[in-house]
Amino acid sequence: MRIDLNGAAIEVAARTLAEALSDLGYDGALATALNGRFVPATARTETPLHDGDRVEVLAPMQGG
Amino acid sequence: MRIDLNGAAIEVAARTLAEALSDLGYDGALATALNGRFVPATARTETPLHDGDRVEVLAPMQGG
Amino acid sequence: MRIDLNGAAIEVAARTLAEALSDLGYDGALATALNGRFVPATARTETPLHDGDRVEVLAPMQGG
Amino acid sequence: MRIDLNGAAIEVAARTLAEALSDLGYDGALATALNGRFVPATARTETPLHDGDRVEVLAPMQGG
Amino acid sequence: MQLYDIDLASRLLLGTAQYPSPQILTDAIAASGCGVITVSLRREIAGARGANGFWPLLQATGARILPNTAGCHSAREAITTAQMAREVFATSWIKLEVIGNADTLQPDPFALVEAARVLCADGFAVFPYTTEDLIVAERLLDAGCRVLMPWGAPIGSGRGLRHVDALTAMRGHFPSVPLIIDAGIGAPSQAAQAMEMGFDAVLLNTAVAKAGDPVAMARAFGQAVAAGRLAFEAGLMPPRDMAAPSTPVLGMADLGLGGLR
Amino acid sequence: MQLYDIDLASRLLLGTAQYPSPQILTDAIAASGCGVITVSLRREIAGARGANGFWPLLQATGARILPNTAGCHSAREAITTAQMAREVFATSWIKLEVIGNADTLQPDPFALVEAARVLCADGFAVFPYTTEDLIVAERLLDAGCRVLMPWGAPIGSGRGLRHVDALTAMRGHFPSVPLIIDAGIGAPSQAAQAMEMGFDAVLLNTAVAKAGDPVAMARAFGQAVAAGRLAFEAGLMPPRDMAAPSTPVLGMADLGLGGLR
Amino acid sequence: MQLYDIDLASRLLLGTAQYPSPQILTDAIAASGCGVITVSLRREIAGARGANGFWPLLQATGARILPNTAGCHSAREAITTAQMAREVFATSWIKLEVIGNADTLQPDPFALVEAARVLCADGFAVFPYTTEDLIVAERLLDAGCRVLMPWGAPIGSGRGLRHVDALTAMRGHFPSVPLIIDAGIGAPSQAAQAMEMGFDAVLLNTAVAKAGDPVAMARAFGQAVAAGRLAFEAGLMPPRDMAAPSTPVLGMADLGLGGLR
Amino acid sequence: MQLYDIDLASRLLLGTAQYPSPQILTDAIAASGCGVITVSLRREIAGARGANGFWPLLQATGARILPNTAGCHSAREAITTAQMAREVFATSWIKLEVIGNADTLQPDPFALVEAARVLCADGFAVFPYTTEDLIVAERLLDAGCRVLMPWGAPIGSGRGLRHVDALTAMRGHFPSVPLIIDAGIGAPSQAAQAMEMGFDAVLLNTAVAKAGDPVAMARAFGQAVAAGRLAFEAGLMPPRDMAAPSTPVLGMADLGLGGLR
Repeated sequence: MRIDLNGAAIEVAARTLAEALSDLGYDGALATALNGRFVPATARTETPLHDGDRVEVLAPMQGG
Repeated sequence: MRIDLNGAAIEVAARTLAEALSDLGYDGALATALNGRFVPATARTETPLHDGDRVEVLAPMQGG
Repeated sequence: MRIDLNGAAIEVAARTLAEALSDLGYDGALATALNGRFVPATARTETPLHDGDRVEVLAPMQGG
Repeated sequence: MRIDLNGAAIEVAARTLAEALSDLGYDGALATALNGRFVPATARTETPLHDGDRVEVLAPMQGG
Repeated sequence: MQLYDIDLASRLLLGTAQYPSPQILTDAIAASGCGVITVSLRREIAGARGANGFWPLLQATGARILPNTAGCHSAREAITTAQMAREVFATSWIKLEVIGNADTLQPDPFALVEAARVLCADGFAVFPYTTEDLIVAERLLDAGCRVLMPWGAPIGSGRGLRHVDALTAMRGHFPSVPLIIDAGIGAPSQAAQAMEMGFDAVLLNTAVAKAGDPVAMARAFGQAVAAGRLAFEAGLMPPRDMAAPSTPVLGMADLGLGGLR
Repeated sequence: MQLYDIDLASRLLLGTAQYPSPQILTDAIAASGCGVITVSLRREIAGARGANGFWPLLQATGARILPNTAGCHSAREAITTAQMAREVFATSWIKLEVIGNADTLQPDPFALVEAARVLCADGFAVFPYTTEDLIVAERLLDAGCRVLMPWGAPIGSGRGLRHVDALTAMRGHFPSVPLIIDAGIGAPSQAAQAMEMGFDAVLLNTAVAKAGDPVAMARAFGQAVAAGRLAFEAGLMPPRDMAAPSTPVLGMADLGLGGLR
Repeated sequence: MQLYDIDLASRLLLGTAQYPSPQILTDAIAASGCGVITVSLRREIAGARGANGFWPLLQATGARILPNTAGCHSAREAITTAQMAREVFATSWIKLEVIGNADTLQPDPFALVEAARVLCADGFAVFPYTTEDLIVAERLLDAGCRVLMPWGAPIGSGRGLRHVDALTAMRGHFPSVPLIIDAGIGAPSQAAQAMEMGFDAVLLNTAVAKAGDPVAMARAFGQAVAAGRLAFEAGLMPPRDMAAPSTPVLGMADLGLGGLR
Repeated sequence: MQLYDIDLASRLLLGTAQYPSPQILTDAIAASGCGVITVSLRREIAGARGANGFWPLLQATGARILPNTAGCHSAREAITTAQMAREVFATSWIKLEVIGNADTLQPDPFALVEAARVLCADGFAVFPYTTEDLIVAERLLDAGCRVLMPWGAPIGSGRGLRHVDALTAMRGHFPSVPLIIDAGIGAPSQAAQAMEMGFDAVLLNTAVAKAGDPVAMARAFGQAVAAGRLAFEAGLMPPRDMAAPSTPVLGMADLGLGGLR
């Protein structure tokens, strides 16, 4: 199915957010949001993905 | 009955706002409010007064 | 002889400042200085010129 | 004779500035002026006093 | 200048409070040439004549009336006051003042926007007294206001334009909204400055009423506002960091001691 | 206003340089209402007509002529230029400018005082362009000057009154000497401010000549100078740190939710 | 200084963006002596190492982490960003930034208060980036904020404290609320001024990161903040309008030409 | 920093007058880290010990002595005072102060230059207290001065740098002359600002002596002067008119309601 990952449309096979992250090779300090809502790390495995979902994967950055 | 007129408690016999104004000798350019709500001049005769009502009678004043 | 007129070296035959001005076609509202000193209009005819003299001829201008 | 010492008129017997200072019990870090002119310490013994002389005796002070 | 589709000849709006006498007040209004005057509502003692004597006096000036909600500290109070003013003064114009702080008399942006929304929906032509905050200004426009009145400085302080850069940004951000500097103006030069910055008008009171000679001061403000606007339209020279000779240097005489000799 | 025993109706003095055209210059002079215009002397090319055409034009304005010594960098040059100007312009008035620094065009206080002494002794009515330095000012008065012209900001910078506190001190220190703000004025509001501070007059050039519409700007300056003077005479309110309600609080309605009930 | 019950030795908070290199960043943090650094969240490219390399670097500094919601333009975005930051950075501290205008980067007071209410209720320790508006400040305190961060000037402008009088009023109005000047500080002297005014701390980034030598500038800011606080506690002399001799006049010599003779 | 070929570690010069006690004075000198202290001469009562007790105290501080001619109103007085000071304090250094106005305590440029010429010729190392006037400054350099001390504001006023633009021009005009801001500094932030502008040092007295805690304030000034110099050397960011995000916008999350769905 197609989802929007960090603003780019991609094709994923994963059924949950957790699967998608591991399929995509994400690891380390990350925070996730689905369709504009925060998804805690602990909830990723129970968070199903649907076609057209908007996923944000964020990591620590410099900030002012 | 006792009402609060412009911040001062007074005794009135009047049953309506209109009566109260005329009993008290008000005339000229005036605007009235009852318990914090505006009462148009046209509505004063149909506006009954109750014990403890808070009446404001305002007139034009200098302003900045 | 050679004199310096308003910053430019020129050859003049005139013997006095007054002659020089008329030879050069000056007229109208003018003020003159010779070698940095003011020469009144009335004194121009009695003001001899010498080789190397520095003559300024000034006229009214816009000013701030 | 009468001299003016630091703005006050006083009577002194001393003939020189040096004598006057010692008569008056001055010592320590001092600078002297006579009638508005500086008198070096080395010159005090040769500096005669005359009636009406104006003597300044100054010492170190706080300053900004 | 147009405010809520009304053409006005003068860009000065004048308050009517604190004058030494009614005569001086009316003379000052006339001398200022202003086309709009602000008024308010206050408690009327039964049978009193004072206020009802004051009102005809102002009507006689021919100036347009802009009632205010001065002293209101909540949206509710301001709304009711506006409704009462509309009836008494027979105008839908209202200077919306909702005070948020008793010391600075600064507006409460939250209550101000709330009251503006209600009043605009109710058909009022709202003149909101606000700060230079751009976001508050946008909310007021969203609420239906078609004029904004940013403060120059705290009411009655006479300190002029405290935040020139922020006001400049506000003017630039709302090029087509009538912006009136309200409050804080203490001297004609400050009123002229506001007009030179491109503000559409100036509203003031204390600086005239508390002047040594209020009538003369009113005239001075009228002239200064006109001068400032004229300068804005004429196009001011840009300030320069360095000096530049006004008198042309070209053709300067050499009167020094140099020369051929 | 009196300058060297001459009564002047306007407190604006206007420079004549840098205008787009002679017509605009004369129109600007008329629009400004100024009673004094400044001029200078420059080298005349033999047989030229330009300058001699310019001179009658200015004479026709009816304004009083104040020649300057613009561009002079020594007392000697300034003195000779003044003498030449007196003959050509047939006036003993001279705006004494002795430039000490080419970047800031600021006056050289030493050469200025020296030239002022010579010229005053020679019967000139000297208008010295100076700084806000009180001691230099006192020397100029000792030299015989009866008018002082402190700068507002560097010539042509249009930055207004840079050192308001020092200029305020100067005004206070010389209460009875005519003080004219010369140089640096860029906007009518700045001219009005100078007048409100009690200065006797303002002299400017670039701000008008370089305006988008010099004639309109000249009018604006005329109005602003008049407004500022009027305000000074009327007595300005003193600025306050705290806010103070212009609309009386006495008799405020209570439209809240309190009350007897 | 205590912020949300945490004792901090330094009154300087430092941003971590825009440094020439990670090494310079960590050196600057050390040189500044700051105890709090701000960070943010950004999109992570799958498999990237950059960011995850950056994070341990900051953890190693030992400074307390203050994540921000920089760039958020709505309460909703800011709230979600704060929740994500809390998980990643393992802290309930959040610098709440809700931008209302893209040009001035000024906060949206309405969205800011809304987001603050939600986040405070959710257990966050909110550090709101706000203006000097007292009423907005009161709403933020009502929402549960125990620290306020008024701007000095627009973010990254380096213009220092633009509205000194308004900030002074804010300090006076909230004597016991920790107030941190956030944004606009461009020079150590400006940071010292804020501290002298009694503000509790200063947060800055660009002035250090964009300095010619960021590490030296970080040290300078650390010293200036300490100096300003020390001066505030020591009690500054009040400014005087008139001059007053520092050297005592008493006992002045008379070296003039006067005297008995 | 080198002043008249003497290397100095600290860029702060401190006055010794007006302290609550000798102990506080010496503690303040130590806390400030200053390397130069100013002193003066006053009339000595015969047999008095006060002054002669004060002098060893200062000698013990190890700071270099800079005697002043405070209170002198003529070149003659200043010259004699300088000669007396040279003998007593055994130094050719002299802070040359010739007061021209009793209210503003501003220098008399004419007498100042005259005295400077005589003293420089007599072998003194002259530190002239002057204004920001460039031409006066040039005359002082011509007279032989190798250091200049422009005022920040009137002595003892504590108003900081009144004429920042003129002082900036002065710094730019004399890039290689040691310039020390003398007088008017009231707060460490102002001292830091002077150093950030590139001035070589700061001389102050009242701001420390009249502080609530002079010793702590002396320390604060020492830190602020060091911080300001460090910032000057590190290179300050240029102020910007517009805001610029410190946190990179690149990679911003989209947490709004948009998206594919």
